[in-house]
Amino acid sequence: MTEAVTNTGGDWLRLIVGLILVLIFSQLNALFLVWLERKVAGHIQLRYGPMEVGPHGLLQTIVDGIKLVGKELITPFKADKKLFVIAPVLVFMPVLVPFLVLPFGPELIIRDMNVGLLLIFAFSTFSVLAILVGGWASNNKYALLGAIRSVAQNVAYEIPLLLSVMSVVLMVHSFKFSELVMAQQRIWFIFLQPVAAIIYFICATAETNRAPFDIPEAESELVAGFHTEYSGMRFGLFFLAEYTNMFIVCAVATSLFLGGWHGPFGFSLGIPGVVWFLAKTYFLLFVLMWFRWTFPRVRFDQLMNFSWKVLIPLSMLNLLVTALVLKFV
Amino acid sequence: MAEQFAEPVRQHLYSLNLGPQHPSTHGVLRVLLTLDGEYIVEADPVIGYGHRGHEKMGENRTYLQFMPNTSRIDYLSGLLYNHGFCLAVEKLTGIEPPERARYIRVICAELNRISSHLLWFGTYLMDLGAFTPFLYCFDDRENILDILDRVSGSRLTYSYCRFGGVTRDIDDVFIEQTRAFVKRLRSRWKDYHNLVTKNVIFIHRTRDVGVIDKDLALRFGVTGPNLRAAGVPFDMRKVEPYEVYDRFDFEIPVGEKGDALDRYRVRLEEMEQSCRIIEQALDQLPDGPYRQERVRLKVKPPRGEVYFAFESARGQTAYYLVSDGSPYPYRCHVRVPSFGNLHCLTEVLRETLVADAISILGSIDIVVPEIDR
Amino acid sequence: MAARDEVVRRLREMLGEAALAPDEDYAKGVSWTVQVPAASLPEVLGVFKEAGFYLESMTGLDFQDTLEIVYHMNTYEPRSRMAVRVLCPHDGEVPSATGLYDSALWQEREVWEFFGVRFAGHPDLRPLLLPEDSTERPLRKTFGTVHAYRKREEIYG
Amino acid sequence: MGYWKDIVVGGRSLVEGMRVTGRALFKPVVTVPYPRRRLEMSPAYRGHIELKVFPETGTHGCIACGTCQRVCPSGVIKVQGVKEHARSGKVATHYVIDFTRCSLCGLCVESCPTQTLQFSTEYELAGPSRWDGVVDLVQRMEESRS
Repeated sequence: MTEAVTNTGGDWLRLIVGLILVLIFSQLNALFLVWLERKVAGHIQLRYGPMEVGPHGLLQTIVDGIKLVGKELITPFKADKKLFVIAPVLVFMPVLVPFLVLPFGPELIIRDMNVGLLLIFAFSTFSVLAILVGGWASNNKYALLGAIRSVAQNVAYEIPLLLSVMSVVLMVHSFKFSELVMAQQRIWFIFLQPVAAIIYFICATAETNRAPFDIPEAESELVAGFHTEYSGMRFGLFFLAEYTNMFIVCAVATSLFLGGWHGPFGFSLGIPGVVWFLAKTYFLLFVLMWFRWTFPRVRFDQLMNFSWKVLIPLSMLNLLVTALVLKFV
Repeated sequence: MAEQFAEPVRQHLYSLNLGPQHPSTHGVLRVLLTLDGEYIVEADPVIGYGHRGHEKMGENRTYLQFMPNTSRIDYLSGLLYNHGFCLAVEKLTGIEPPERARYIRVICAELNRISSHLLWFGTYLMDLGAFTPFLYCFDDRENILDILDRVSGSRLTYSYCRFGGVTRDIDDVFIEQTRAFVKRLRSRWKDYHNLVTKNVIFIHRTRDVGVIDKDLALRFGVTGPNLRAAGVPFDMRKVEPYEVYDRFDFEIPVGEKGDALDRYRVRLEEMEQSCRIIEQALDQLPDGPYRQERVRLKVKPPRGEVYFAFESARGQTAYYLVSDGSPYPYRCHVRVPSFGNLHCLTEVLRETLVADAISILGSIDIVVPEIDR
Repeated sequence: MAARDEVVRRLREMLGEAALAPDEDYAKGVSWTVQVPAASLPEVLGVFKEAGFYLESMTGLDFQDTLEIVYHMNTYEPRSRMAVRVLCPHDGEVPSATGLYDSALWQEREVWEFFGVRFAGHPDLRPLLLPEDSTERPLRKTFGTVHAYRKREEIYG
Repeated sequence: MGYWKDIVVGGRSLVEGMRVTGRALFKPVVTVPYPRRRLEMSPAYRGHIELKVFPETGTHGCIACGTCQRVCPSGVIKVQGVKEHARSGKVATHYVIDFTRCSLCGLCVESCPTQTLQFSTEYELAGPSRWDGVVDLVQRMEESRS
C-alpha cells in the first residue's frame, strides 16, 4: 500500500516537474523559433531581420509578446462568443501534450508510453478541431474559408503521414519512442526508409500549415485565414501553437528518421544525446523555414491532388515493400 | 483549369468583398465576388476609390503644370507617362526636342519600364505566396531608382521630361551605372529562372490560368503585355514608332495562348528587350544640348487637338488633348491601359477558384490609381 | 492597313463622302475622322467591329452649344486609328455600344457620370469612378472653376 | 511514365529554388539600418526648395517677382516683397511655402529669373502638425546664417 503510494507519488512528481519544464520550454522555444524565422527570412532576403531589441534582436519576440498581451481582445459582432473564446485555448492545449512522450535524451522522457507515437498523432489532429471552431465562430467569410480548407487539408495529409510512419513502426514493432530510437543506434532510418522520410516531412509541413501548404491562412488570398478576426493574445496563442506544432513534428521526424539522441552511425562524439536531438530538430525546423521563404503557395485543388494522387499511393507502395522485405528477407 | 472540375452546383451562393483593404488588390480595388464554395460565379470589380480628378485638374492647369500630375496617374511608370505627355504636347505645338534629349528620354523611359516590370514580378510572386523573389526584385529595382535619382532627383514621381528636352543632362557616371545595371540584371536571370520560372509549383499555379485570348482582348480593349501574351505583336513602339524607337533593333515578345504563364514570360522577355534598347541608345547617344532653350514655360499650342498613343509599362496609353489656343488645355483625357485590362476580369474570373482570382489579378498587372485617375 | 481601308470604303457608302476627313500625315494621331449622326452610330460601330477594330478610348467634350462624344477605334495594324465623333445635345441621348463592345460597358458609364450623356440601351448606368450617389457632372464646364467655355466652332471651326 | 517524370522534374526544380535562397542566406545584406547608417543624397536630389545665398551680396537674390508663385501647380508658394525706395527693385521679405502640398516637380526652381532657388537635401521632414510644413524661407535662411 505505502509502496504504491510513494510510487505514484514519484510518478506524480515526475509528471509535475515535467509539465512545468514543458510549459517553460515550449514558450521559450516558440519565442526563439519566431525570432529564428524572422532572422532566416531576413538573411534569405538579403536584409537583417530584427536588430534593435537585444543582441541581434533576440529579445524582439518577447517584446512583441508583451505588446500582444497589452492589446484589446476584440470579439466580432455576431460571432459565436463562447466558441470564439474557446478556440485559442483549444488550439494551444493539445500541442503541450506531445511533449510528455518526446524522447529528448535516453533519460529525458517524461513518460515513455507504449503508445507514444499514437498519442502524438491523436493530439496533433486535435488542433484541426480548434481551427475549425475558431474559423467558424469568427463570423467572417475569410476565416470560414480558411477553416474549411484546413480541415480538408488535414484529412488528406493525415493518411500519408500515418502510412509513412507505419513503415517505420513495422520495422521496430513498437510505438514506444525509446524503442524506436534505440533501433537506430547503428543506422538511422532515413537511410533505410528515405521515401517514408520525405513523405513524412512533406506531410508534416502540410499538417502544420506551413508554406508552401499554408492555404488555410494564405495571407494573399484569405487575409489571415482562420485567425483573421483574432487579436491580442488570442492571436498570440494561435501563433505560439503553430510554432510549437512545428517543433513537435520536427522532433518526431528526428526520433523516427534521424536517430533521435544518437549520433550518426553510432558515433556520439562525446556530445550528450539531448544536444544531438535538439541540433537535429532545429536543423529540420530551419529546413521548414527555408521552404517557406522559397516556394510559392500551392493551390487548394493541387494540394489535394498531390496528396491523393502522389503521396498516398507512394506511401502505400512504400509500406507494402517494407512489409514484403521484412517478411521474406 | 476550370473544365477539370465538375459543374459547380448553383446553390448557397454568397458574396465576398475582396478589398478595398486586402493584401493583394494592389491599391484600393474592391472586387465583389459571388462565390459558390470557393468557385467564383460572378466577379464585379468596383473602382473609383482613388479618383483624384486628374482630367479636371488638367483643364485647370497649364500644360507644364500638368506634368507632375502625369507621373502620379500611374506611379510605377511615372517617367513613361511624363514622356508620353511631353510628346503629345510637342506634337500639338510643334516643338522639336534636340537629338540628345530624345535619347536620354528613351533610356530613362526604358529603365522605368524595367523597374515597373520588376515590381510587378515581385508583387505577383507575393500574390502567389512566395515572399522572397519580391525582395530580390526590389534589390535590383533599387539600382534603377538610384540611377534615375541621380538625373531626375526623384525616385518615383519623376516629372523629368520638359517640353523640348529634359530637366537635367546625363553624365558619364550615369552611363557607367546604367551599363553596369544592364550587366547585373542579365546575370540575375539565371537565379530568377531557377527560383521561379522552373519551379513546379509556380508553373502549376499559372499554366492555363486566366486565359485572355485574342477575341476577349479585342472585346475589352486589352493592350500591352496582356495582349501580346495572347499572341498579337502589338506594341506602340513598333506599330507607331514615336521618339527614336525606330532606330533600335528590338523584338516584341509574344506568348501563345494568353494564360498567366505567358504573361509572365512576355514581361520577363520585355525586360530583356528593354535592356537591348538601353544598350543601343547608349551606344548611339549623340552630343549636344539636352534641352531646347526657346520653349516658354507657358506653352500656347494652336487650336486643335491631338491623340497621342504610346506604350507604357502596362499597355497602350494615350493622351487626348484639345486646345483652344490658350495656355490651358480645353480637354485633357488620358486613355489608361489598366482600365480595359481590369474590365476583362469580369469575364476571366468566372468559374475560377478564389486562389486563381488572386493569381489572375496579379498577372494582369494593374495599377489602381491609374484606373481611377 | 487593309482593315482600315475596308472600313473607310464601307463608311463612305453608308454616310457619304462629307462625313469622313482624312489626316494623311497622322498629325493628330488619327488617320480618319468620321462625323456620325447619333442615330446611325450602332451601324457605324458595327462596321468597325466586323473589321476587327477595338474601342480604344471614349470620351466627351463639353461645348456651350453641344456635347460631343469621341470614340477612338483602333486595330492591331500600324496607323489605323480612326476617330468617330457624335454630337449630342446637353440633355440628349446616344445609342449604346454595349452590344458590340464589352469595353463600352465601363467607358460609357464613365462618360455618363462625368458628362451626363445618357446611353440608350446600356444595361447598368451607375457611376463608375464617382461615389454611387453623386449627381454632379464634374467634367462639364459648368462644374468648378474653368478657364474657358467655348462654342464648338471656336475650336474646330 | 509521365507521372514519375513529373515527380522527379518537379522535385529537382524545388531543390534548385532552394539552392538560390540558400546561397542568398550567406550573401551580404543589402539594406541599410537607417538611423544607424545614412546614405548620401544624390546631387540632383529634389527636397523642398530653399533660398540660395549668393556670396557676393551675402543674401538671397529674390526680387519677389512672383513667377514661381504663378508657375507652381499646387499653389504652394506665397511671396511678399517691399521696395526699399522708389527707384530700387523689390526685395522679398517673406517667402512662405506649404511643403505639405508641394509635389516636388521643380518648376519654381527652373522658372526663377534670378536663380535664387535651390533644392535642399533635407529629407527628414516629418512633423507632428500639418503647420510644420509651412516654412518662411527668408526666415529660415537668416536662421541658418546666424
